Amino acid sequence: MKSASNGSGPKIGFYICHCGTNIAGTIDVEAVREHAAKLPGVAVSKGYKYMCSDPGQEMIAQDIRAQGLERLVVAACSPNLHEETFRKAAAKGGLNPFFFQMVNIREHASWVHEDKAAATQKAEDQVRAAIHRVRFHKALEKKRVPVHPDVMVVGGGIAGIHAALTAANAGKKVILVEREATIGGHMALFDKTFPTLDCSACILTPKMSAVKGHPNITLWAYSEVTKVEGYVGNFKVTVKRKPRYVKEDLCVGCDACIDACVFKEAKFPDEFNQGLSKRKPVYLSFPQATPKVVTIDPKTCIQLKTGKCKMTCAAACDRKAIDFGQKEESKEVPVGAIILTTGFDAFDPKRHEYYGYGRYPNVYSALEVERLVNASGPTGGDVVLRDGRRPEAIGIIHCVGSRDEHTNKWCSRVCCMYSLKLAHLLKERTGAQVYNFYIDMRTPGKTFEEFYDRLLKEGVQFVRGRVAEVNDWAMTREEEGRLVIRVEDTLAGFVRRIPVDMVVLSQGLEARKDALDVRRIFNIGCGSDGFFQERHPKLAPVSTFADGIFIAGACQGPKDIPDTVAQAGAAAAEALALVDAGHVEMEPNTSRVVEEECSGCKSCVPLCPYSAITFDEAKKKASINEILCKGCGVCAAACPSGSIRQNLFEDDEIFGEIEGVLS
Amino acid sequence: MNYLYYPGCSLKGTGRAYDESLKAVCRALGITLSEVPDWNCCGATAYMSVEETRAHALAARNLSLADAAAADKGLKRDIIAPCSACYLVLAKTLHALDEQIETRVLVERALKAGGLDMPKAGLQVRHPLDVLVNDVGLAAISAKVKSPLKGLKLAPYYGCQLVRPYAAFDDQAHPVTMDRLMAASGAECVDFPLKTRCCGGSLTGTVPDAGLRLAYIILKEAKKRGAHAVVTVCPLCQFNLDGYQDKIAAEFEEVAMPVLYFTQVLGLALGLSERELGIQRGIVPAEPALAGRR
Amino acid sequence: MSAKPKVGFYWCASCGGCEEAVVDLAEGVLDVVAAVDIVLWPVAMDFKRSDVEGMADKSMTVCFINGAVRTSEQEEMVRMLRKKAQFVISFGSCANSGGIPGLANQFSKETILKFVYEDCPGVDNSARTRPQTRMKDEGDRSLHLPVFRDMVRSLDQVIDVDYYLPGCPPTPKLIMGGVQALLSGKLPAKGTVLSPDVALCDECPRKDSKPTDLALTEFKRPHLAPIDPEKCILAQGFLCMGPATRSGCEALCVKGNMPCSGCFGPTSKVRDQGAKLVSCLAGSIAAKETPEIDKVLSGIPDPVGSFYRYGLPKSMLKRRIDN
Amino acid sequence: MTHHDKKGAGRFEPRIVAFFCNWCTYTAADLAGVSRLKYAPNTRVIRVMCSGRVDPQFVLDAFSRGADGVLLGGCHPGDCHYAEGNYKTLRRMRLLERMLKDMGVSDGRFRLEWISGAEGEKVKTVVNDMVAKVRALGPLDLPGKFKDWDSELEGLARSVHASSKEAAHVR
Repeated sequence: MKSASNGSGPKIGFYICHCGTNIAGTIDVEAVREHAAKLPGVAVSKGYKYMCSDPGQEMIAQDIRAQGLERLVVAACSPNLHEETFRKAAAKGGLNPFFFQMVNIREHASWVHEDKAAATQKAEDQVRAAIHRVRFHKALEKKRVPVHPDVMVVGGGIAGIHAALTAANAGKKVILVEREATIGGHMALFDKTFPTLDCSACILTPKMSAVKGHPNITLWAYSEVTKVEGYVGNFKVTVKRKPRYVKEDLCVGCDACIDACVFKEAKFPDEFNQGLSKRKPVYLSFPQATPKVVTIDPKTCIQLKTGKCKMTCAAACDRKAIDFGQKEESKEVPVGAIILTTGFDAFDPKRHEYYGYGRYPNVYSALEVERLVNASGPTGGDVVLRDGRRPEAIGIIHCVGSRDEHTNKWCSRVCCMYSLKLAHLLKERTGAQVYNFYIDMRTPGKTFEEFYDRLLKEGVQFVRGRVAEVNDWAMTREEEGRLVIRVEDTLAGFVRRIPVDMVVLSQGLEARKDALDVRRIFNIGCGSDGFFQERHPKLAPVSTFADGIFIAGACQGPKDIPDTVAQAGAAAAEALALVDAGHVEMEPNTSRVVEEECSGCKSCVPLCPYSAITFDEAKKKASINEILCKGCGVCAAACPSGSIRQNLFEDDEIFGEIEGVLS
Repeated sequence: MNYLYYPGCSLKGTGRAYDESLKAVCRALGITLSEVPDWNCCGATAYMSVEETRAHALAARNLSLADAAAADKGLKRDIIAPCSACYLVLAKTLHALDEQIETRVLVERALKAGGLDMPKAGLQVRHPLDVLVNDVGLAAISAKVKSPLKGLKLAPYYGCQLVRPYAAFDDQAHPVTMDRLMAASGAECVDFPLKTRCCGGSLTGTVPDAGLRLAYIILKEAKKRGAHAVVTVCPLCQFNLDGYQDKIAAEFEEVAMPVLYFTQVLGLALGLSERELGIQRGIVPAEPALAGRR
Repeated sequence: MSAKPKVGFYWCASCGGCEEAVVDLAEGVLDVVAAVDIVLWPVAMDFKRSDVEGMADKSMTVCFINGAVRTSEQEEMVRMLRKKAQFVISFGSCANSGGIPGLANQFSKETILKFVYEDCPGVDNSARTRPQTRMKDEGDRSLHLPVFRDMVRSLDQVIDVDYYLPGCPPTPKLIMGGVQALLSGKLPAKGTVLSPDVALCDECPRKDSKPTDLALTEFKRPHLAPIDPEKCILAQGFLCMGPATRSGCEALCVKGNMPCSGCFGPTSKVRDQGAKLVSCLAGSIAAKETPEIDKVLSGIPDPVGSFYRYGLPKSMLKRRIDN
Repeated sequence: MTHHDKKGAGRFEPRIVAFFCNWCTYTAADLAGVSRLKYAPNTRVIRVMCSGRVDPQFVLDAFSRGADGVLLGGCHPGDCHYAEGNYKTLRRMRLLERMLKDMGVSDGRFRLEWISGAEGEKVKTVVNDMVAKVRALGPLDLPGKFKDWDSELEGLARSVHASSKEAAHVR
């Protein structure tokens, strides 16, 4: 398999991966190998079934040593997957890891083309480009930069709580930032959790108080991240702390101010109870709110709106905690790693007009029902409809805003199970006839199917079919005054009209409405579904394309509590691995100014988004701070005299690639 | 604002009141309609299921003429088709020409034989409801309302073809555009779950038992919900619901429910006369329901 | 025969300014003349083609050739001179990269001839006569005219060149520098441009007045607005090619309160001066949205003429492609 | 790279050099691969960290070396991994496009597209669309044109060469 080096310049080793049949099935790997063997400078040209395997890497390392290879080119999968692997193989053989270039012939060729000849041609062209380019490579070193040991967690739902506690228990200082007045997230709304039916509050609230009491955790609730600067290991995060108009360190959440509020009756929709009850302008979201500090809502408080209130609340506070003069604060903190656990938004069922949510009072969203069946909810767990009646028949409609071309295409993963849970609770509380309308039952978790089986035995009705509409048009006497669910029962094979008193819409999960803004702040990506994009769906599920920023929970995609907690643990472990290492190695693709060539024209200076380029007034030349440079290369492209070089992307290297690909 | 206008056969016959009221409303709102010269039958609902390609060619002739007229007179390339059947058929042909290469080739050949060009990309078929709400805008219309129809309760009835299958400007199952337009006219729309249910279509002619029953269901429900009149966007719906009420009375019960075009209601609110709007053409007289509401 | 080095000067498609530049050496020219034998200088002395043909190969020490190559005569002469000379110095912008004549590469040969002999206002040629390469008069004598080639070429696109003297024209200082290097035998690497390999801003007297962030909102043209004689010209919104142009002229134009128009060509690290100017200038404007960007850029009415004023034949595309 | 006509009587297969930014478009192309989308095999991808690294010289060089089209893919405006590198790309490329037009390179041979890391599907549609459009324009073949243009020099090169025994410097 060896061919003599046929040309001057550095000795190049070329390797092509078959990737089983992933590459070899579409690309004639032998032809590519032969083509490469004939190119100038190529001393070794070999193929192997799995280049990334140990034997594959070992082969490279041995060849480097035995043949004195000076450059390495591997044609395999995406460099985003295995560039690091082969750099290490090069280093193992004693070669500077940056004397290496990777060619992507799997994601960019064998997987996307069917015409074998054309795919092979493409592979040969791209291989030639890399071989041309690699000759210009220079030996480089990764810089080591110390890492700040603190960790920030953004989002205080169950994912954020678990991640924060895990990192804090490992001895790290953690800052937990939560947008709402209290941590707890969606889980705090639930009565029971599927499939074990354990009480949500019973398992969540101890963790919430553990956060509050943990010496290593700083909890910033009612706060939002507004800016993230820096880079892996050395972020500088700006957090906006919204005014609660209550001094957090003085308030004990005693409710005296709430009782004393000039509004004798609660008048404003209570967000925590999904608007099913009312609250006052000064409020505590729920009894276990953490931190247990009241909040004054500036939109409804008379004093904050008009400045003309008797301020009975302030008078009632013996700790003098109420402070109407409180201002928004901005804090800047350095951290080494960031974990994003910002959760999800429930699908707004108003978007499905034909289910009548918002038009018919007895059509409920699932989140409303979670509060309605909750012992600490607006009715104390008593299922009373908006019109005061108790339901005798209840229809639960699955997949509202899920698996739907018009809204969200994905399965929201949790709705089947929470619908079963709600069916169980509603039947238990009301004795009503409960129908579940489903497209497919998806119960693939531990003991989930058993729970479904239990519901079937409990006498809950299951109708397979996507509900066409819900309306109040009665065709028979039985339907008078009720809601009618019209559905094609696909198992029975006919269209049914089922009159019920209450409809529950099992809303799907979607990305937060501001996910796009948030991801810009953190410089990570979103998938086409709007959820945060993980670095790799299988191998890096909690990492992102921004090093040092991790994601966990439903902000990455719909998932249930067990999966969320598992991911949060994983994200915490990744963050710990990063900060515990004490330093990070930076990709050396930074730019530099060749001083003697620089005319000092300053064209590059304003282009750098990281202010890494400064103009040295003494030398009258530009200079680049390597630590601040993130390696985009925009300055190198702009330098009108060609005096800026970007490592790994030098002009000669790219021109070499262009020449190679077209020669 | 100027648009191409494709009236179709109904508006020249049974639906004359729709033609009169639409033109009157457009005049009042400063919209110019230029009738497509030498237009022909759209093919209606039946032809497409009998001979699809020829039906497309038939409809494409209208599109071609419209496009040529637009180019000639420098008009906006939007065709207003008030009849739901015309609207759907023309839109379907536009889609077919865009998406089905075989149809495109055959239709192009047919047009060429007739000395016509293919309609160019960007030509649109629009329903007047869409144009009024989305181009003119509710705010502009509200500003021109002279006599709001206070206390007039309407059952908004959209029929089937306006929003299905394309749903170009409203929800397929629960459209609301007309509800909003009627609200802008000062009238009140009752919650009407049957707004897209079948009016009987051509069954009133072919299988009268079935057709009349379907029309009756709609009328009865409108009455039950307290509507003074049904308001519609389609000449066939209007005809079925309005024209057979004597038979419905004989077969089921007396409903006495006037059936108006949305353009007539809007015209009244804009201060136009009943005569201009063809109110008198209704078989079930609408005048009693309208009396004192302006 | 003296042992003094033999020197030749020749011109192709050029304005004659380069010849003037030699004369501009002033007293310096006497030193040169004293040090060398001028064996060819058609602009100043009477030399015939046959004189060149008669020279032995490599008998000339050095030949300075200015002007771009457009006609067959120019091509033939430079090919011959290449053989007769040990060193060929490409002299001035036109020889180096096509210069102003090179802008003709934006048009086809037919377009040019048609304009010059038919369409140009002031031409009276109702017979549409065009010059022919060969004709006979009544006396049966034949007259040859050179062929007008399809495009303009730089000297090094026709023959091998040893060194380049940049500029339109090269400055006396640079010429003297080049001559002295040759006479002293202290020669740089072949292919070197005999001028500092750093951009003009380096020696620009207004360098300090250039702000770090230009954030230009418009481009102005020098004949339409006054230029502040103190401040960086680019910062005032006038197209100045200084950042992408090799230095060595000592900022002559800037000192005359005119922007640099790029005659020295790019530095050695740049392969296409125009492309680099596009990259650098576009980076200096403030706009972010396409319409705004286009509005600012509309202040550059002729990008090709501006960015390739002296170098279209040497650009990567070489001439307008009609595809 | 084999030339388009190497396949014999087959249709013209354009050669498109694609500069993809690592964070968005390159990742999107990876995603297209993972999703096994199928698209035209005519692009040759050159990876850069940011579309802002793409020097207009690269685009011209690609054309001059035989590309029939050049595609530049970056992150959507506002989404650049490097804050705003793509705005710089946009400005440069607007000016470059004008210059290309003046130089007679047809519209459609150079294309700038914003393709986010999630838009694997867009890689497919953009590549297919561009290949179809460039195919319709036909080959650009600058290396071939350069050769044709220089054919007018062959006569004198030969005759002057022949006039001497010694011709070391003549091209």
